[in-house]
Amino acid sequence: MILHFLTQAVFWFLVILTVGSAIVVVFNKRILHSAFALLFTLCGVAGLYVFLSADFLAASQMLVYVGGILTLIIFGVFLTARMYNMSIPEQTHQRFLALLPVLGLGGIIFYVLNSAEWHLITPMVAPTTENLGKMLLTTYLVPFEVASMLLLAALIGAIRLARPRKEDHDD
Amino acid sequence: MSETKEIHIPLGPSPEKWDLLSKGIDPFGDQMILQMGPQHPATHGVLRLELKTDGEVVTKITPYIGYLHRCFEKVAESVTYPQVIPYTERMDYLAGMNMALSYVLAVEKLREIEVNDRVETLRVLVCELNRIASHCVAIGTFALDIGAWTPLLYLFQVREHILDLLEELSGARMLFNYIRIGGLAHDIPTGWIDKVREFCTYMDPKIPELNGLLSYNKIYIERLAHVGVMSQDVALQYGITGPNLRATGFDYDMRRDAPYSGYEKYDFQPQIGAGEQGTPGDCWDRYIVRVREMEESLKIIRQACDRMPEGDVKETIPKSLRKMPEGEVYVTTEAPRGELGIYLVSDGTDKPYRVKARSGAYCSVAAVPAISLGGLIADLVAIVASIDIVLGEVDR
Amino acid sequence: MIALEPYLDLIISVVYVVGIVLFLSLFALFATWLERKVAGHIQDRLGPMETGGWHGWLQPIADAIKLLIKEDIIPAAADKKLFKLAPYLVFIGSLAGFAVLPFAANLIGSDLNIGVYYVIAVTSLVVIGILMAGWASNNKWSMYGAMRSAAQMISYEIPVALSLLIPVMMAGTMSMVEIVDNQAGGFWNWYVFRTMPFSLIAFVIYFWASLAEVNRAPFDLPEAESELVAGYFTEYSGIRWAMFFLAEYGDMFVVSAIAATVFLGGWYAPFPFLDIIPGPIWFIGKTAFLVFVQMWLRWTLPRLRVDQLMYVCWKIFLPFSFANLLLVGLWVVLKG
Amino acid sequence: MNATYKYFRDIYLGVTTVSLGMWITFRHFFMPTITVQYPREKLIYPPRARTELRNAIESCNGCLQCARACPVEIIHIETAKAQDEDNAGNMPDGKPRKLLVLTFDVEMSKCVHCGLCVEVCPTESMHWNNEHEHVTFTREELMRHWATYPPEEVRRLQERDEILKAEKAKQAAEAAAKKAAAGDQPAPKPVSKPAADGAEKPAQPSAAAATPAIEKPAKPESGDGTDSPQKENGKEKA
Repeated sequence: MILHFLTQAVFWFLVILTVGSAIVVVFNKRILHSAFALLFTLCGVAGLYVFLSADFLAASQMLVYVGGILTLIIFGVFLTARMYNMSIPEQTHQRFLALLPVLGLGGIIFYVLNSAEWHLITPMVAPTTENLGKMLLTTYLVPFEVASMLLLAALIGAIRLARPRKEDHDD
Repeated sequence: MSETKEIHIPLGPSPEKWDLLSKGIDPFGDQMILQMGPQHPATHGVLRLELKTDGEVVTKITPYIGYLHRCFEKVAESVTYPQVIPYTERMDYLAGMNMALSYVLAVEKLREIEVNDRVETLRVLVCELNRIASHCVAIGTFALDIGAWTPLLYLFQVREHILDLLEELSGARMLFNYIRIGGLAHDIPTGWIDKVREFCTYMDPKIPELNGLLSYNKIYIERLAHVGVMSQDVALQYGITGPNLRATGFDYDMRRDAPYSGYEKYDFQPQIGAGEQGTPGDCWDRYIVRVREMEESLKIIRQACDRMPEGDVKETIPKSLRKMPEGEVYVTTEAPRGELGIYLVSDGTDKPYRVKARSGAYCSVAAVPAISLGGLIADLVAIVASIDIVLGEVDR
Repeated sequence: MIALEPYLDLIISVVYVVGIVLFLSLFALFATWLERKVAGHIQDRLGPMETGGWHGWLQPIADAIKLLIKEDIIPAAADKKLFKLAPYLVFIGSLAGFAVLPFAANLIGSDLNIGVYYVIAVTSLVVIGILMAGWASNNKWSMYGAMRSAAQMISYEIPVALSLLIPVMMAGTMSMVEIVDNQAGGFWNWYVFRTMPFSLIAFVIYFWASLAEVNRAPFDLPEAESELVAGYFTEYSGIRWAMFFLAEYGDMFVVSAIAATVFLGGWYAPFPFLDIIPGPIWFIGKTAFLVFVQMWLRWTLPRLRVDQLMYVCWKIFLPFSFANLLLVGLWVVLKG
Repeated sequence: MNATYKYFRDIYLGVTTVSLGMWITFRHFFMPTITVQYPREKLIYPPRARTELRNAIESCNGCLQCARACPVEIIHIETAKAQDEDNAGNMPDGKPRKLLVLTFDVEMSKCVHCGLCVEVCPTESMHWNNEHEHVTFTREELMRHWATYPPEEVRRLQERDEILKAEKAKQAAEAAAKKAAAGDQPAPKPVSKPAADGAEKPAQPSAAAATPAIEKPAKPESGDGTDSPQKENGKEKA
């Protein structure tokens, strides 16, 4: 009973953390606070993955999104010029016009959520890594490699662009 | 030099720039103004460097000095000739003997006092001991700025040894007031020369140990080689003297080229930098020149111990310095941080009319912008440490 | 009366978490004392000797009390929310690592089957915390420290991960307990000594890269005192500063403990007949030794420069790690 | 090829030199420490150590040489001529005391420990006490008073000195007017010369103090004895 309650409590805590910090991300006027609030959103999502017994995915979420992408975003914000008094425009123009796509999108999402067939599976506490590894290197080898190549190309391209154009004297 | 033409920003952004800032325009572009000092751990006291940085790359440096200004030159005009000596030692407080020697030689030249051989030998002995002590601090704090703590403590042990010796001789550990006009304050205590010899044998293995721990450490070499290269031209333009000049490969040492206090009687070799690990005149050269100078000083100390002649150290101390001959003299000596010149004008009274000190460290500070532009902040720290300034001597 | 049975796990977890926090604090206290003693004796000094009688063993307690009652200064221009949050984030990141450290076969927070991966993942929190601290202080030196730290930790995560992959490959699992179990029976079975010299190289690379991960000398650029005053915690004081300090020593323990786990046989004794000594003692002993080596290095070596730090990471550690990984992979495959 | 060589050589040097450094520090780990546990163990100072100034007032002849040698001017001395009624006694060398040392104050907080005062002292009454722990809670405590006269006595003797001096000046003026004092002068000269020389400085403040004679008795009420030397200092500087 208590265990169930605790589980529920942790779940709702994660949900509130995720959604709450996501709201902060959207509505906060200081861009850096938004970036840091994203941290809690990502952590909350990772926690939700744990609830789905996707431990590898949760750790990857932390490693890739928190350790990589969020750091990149924060760096980006830091390096933005005119950080002194950067403010996001506060006034909202054309609220009614904006409401239309929002409602439309919300409706579509709601419809999809409602019409989808949700399978309630019992969480199985089994290692996911073995299956993941096997699938990545057998069934999904080609997409995996293509994605890797794409990222590598992007990486090299970024370095090429960022590199100063002066001649290198050594190495 | 080109950096003197740049607009000078005294304290942070100017009012116009604040205006721009308040409008959301960044007047500095990608550059940032950084105040390094006067309370920064690596500015060796109270040097203030105003940096303009692009990321970590330093694009402009303005040194500000004067935080330790104690009006030495003005005070010297209002006290009598012997009373100036304690003040001279407060210029470069790490090498008080060398500071006092320069002043005392100037007064002796003015007064035409010839000191005897024992006085000269003892003066050389204490000055070289003090030079080792001073270089110990220089190298130790240099290592500290590069991030190595331990060599500092090892070198302080050596320095402590020297200070013990000098305390026994003069009664004080830093501000000795030992060298006097026309002589010395005391003769040596019994057995002191043996203690100096003991120190020499104690010191001998310390330098190889330092070399193993620090000098040839790969990280240390990487941090210092090719960094802050001071060419001979720059050094001569800025009037750099002492180890910093010798590190550029310029073979010049007052002790050999314009001997004073009987330095011509000693056999030693001024050490010059040769760019062993990088470019001649880089930080590593400035470092190793000091290490090797310690060895040379040790040689001089040994010779001085061996030849210590008999004599009375107070024999030529004038009874009264009330009446000084009128005139002016200029005497320079080789202090651990470069040439220390004392220009003395006398109007015949018991107080100097004017005392001007020309110190090596002052010129070295001036050269910092010329040799460290375009480097990283970490390089700047290394450079400031490598030119080995004592703000007491810079500001006076 | 409700039966305690179903909640046993829960109670154990809570007790364990409390125990870990206590352990971390105690270890940090001990480590500060050890650090000063190591520094002292390396430099021919004694270190703290007064507080508490024998070799000043109460000195860390005195320091802790001092830090607790110190004024908590928040700079006027600081971003107050982030400034207050950052130390906790860093501390949590450090604490989270403890969850998978196997002190003994059954003394482990959670024997995740992705143990090694998990540790690498949670260190990201520390990066964000440090960036937050550096930004929120509104101090240029803090900012430099934070930027350096983030760049350094992200870069060095790669050699760390690649080096940790080698024992993982050899064991065929990422679970800490199973990795240790594979090393049972004498020190010649430890992964650091199997497949010589590859695993030894992996161990060395891991150890050095982990120094960079926890911002220790010779990679202590983020808090390089002579350059950046105190890096990202320049503006912190009192208990918030103590949190950073705790986190730093906690991190030191975590990285050393991982090295002890995956390379040095975890809780197993070097000789089977020494197994009568309990596992946690071996584990903590090995970890403490590695922590000692970290301190020893700190008081010996100068600091690298930023570009050299990156050079070492990308041009030395990374190629060697890759080559190592490839060769060990071949070895594992050939062995079947 | 060269770059490859350099790459591996750098790694090799890095490993070896770091190991060498580690070995050196490891050796130091087992060397005896040099720490002196200060409050319990103390270093022995060499006999010449310049520690804290002391003045053996019984052997001080009030010649003011130390005050003149001091480069920071922290020694403040006031003297009065000894008269028969004082029973001043003898100096340690057996000669009768000629000057009463009314105040002998040293501002130890300003002392630069140069030792010039000790060197010039003819009677060796200025000396170093071979103790360096002169720590106090207030700056006033660092003001060392060695003269033993109570303030009223000091004032009395000063006034008496003024009167005597005035009389003497009158006599000298008369004698000079008579132009017959050739035989009289050489005898007091060696004594009066340094006294007169030194008296120039303290004489001015005391002369100034003598005129507002009503003001002075009020002072001990406002502050204790430690105040008065500072006020006199202020006057001397002014």
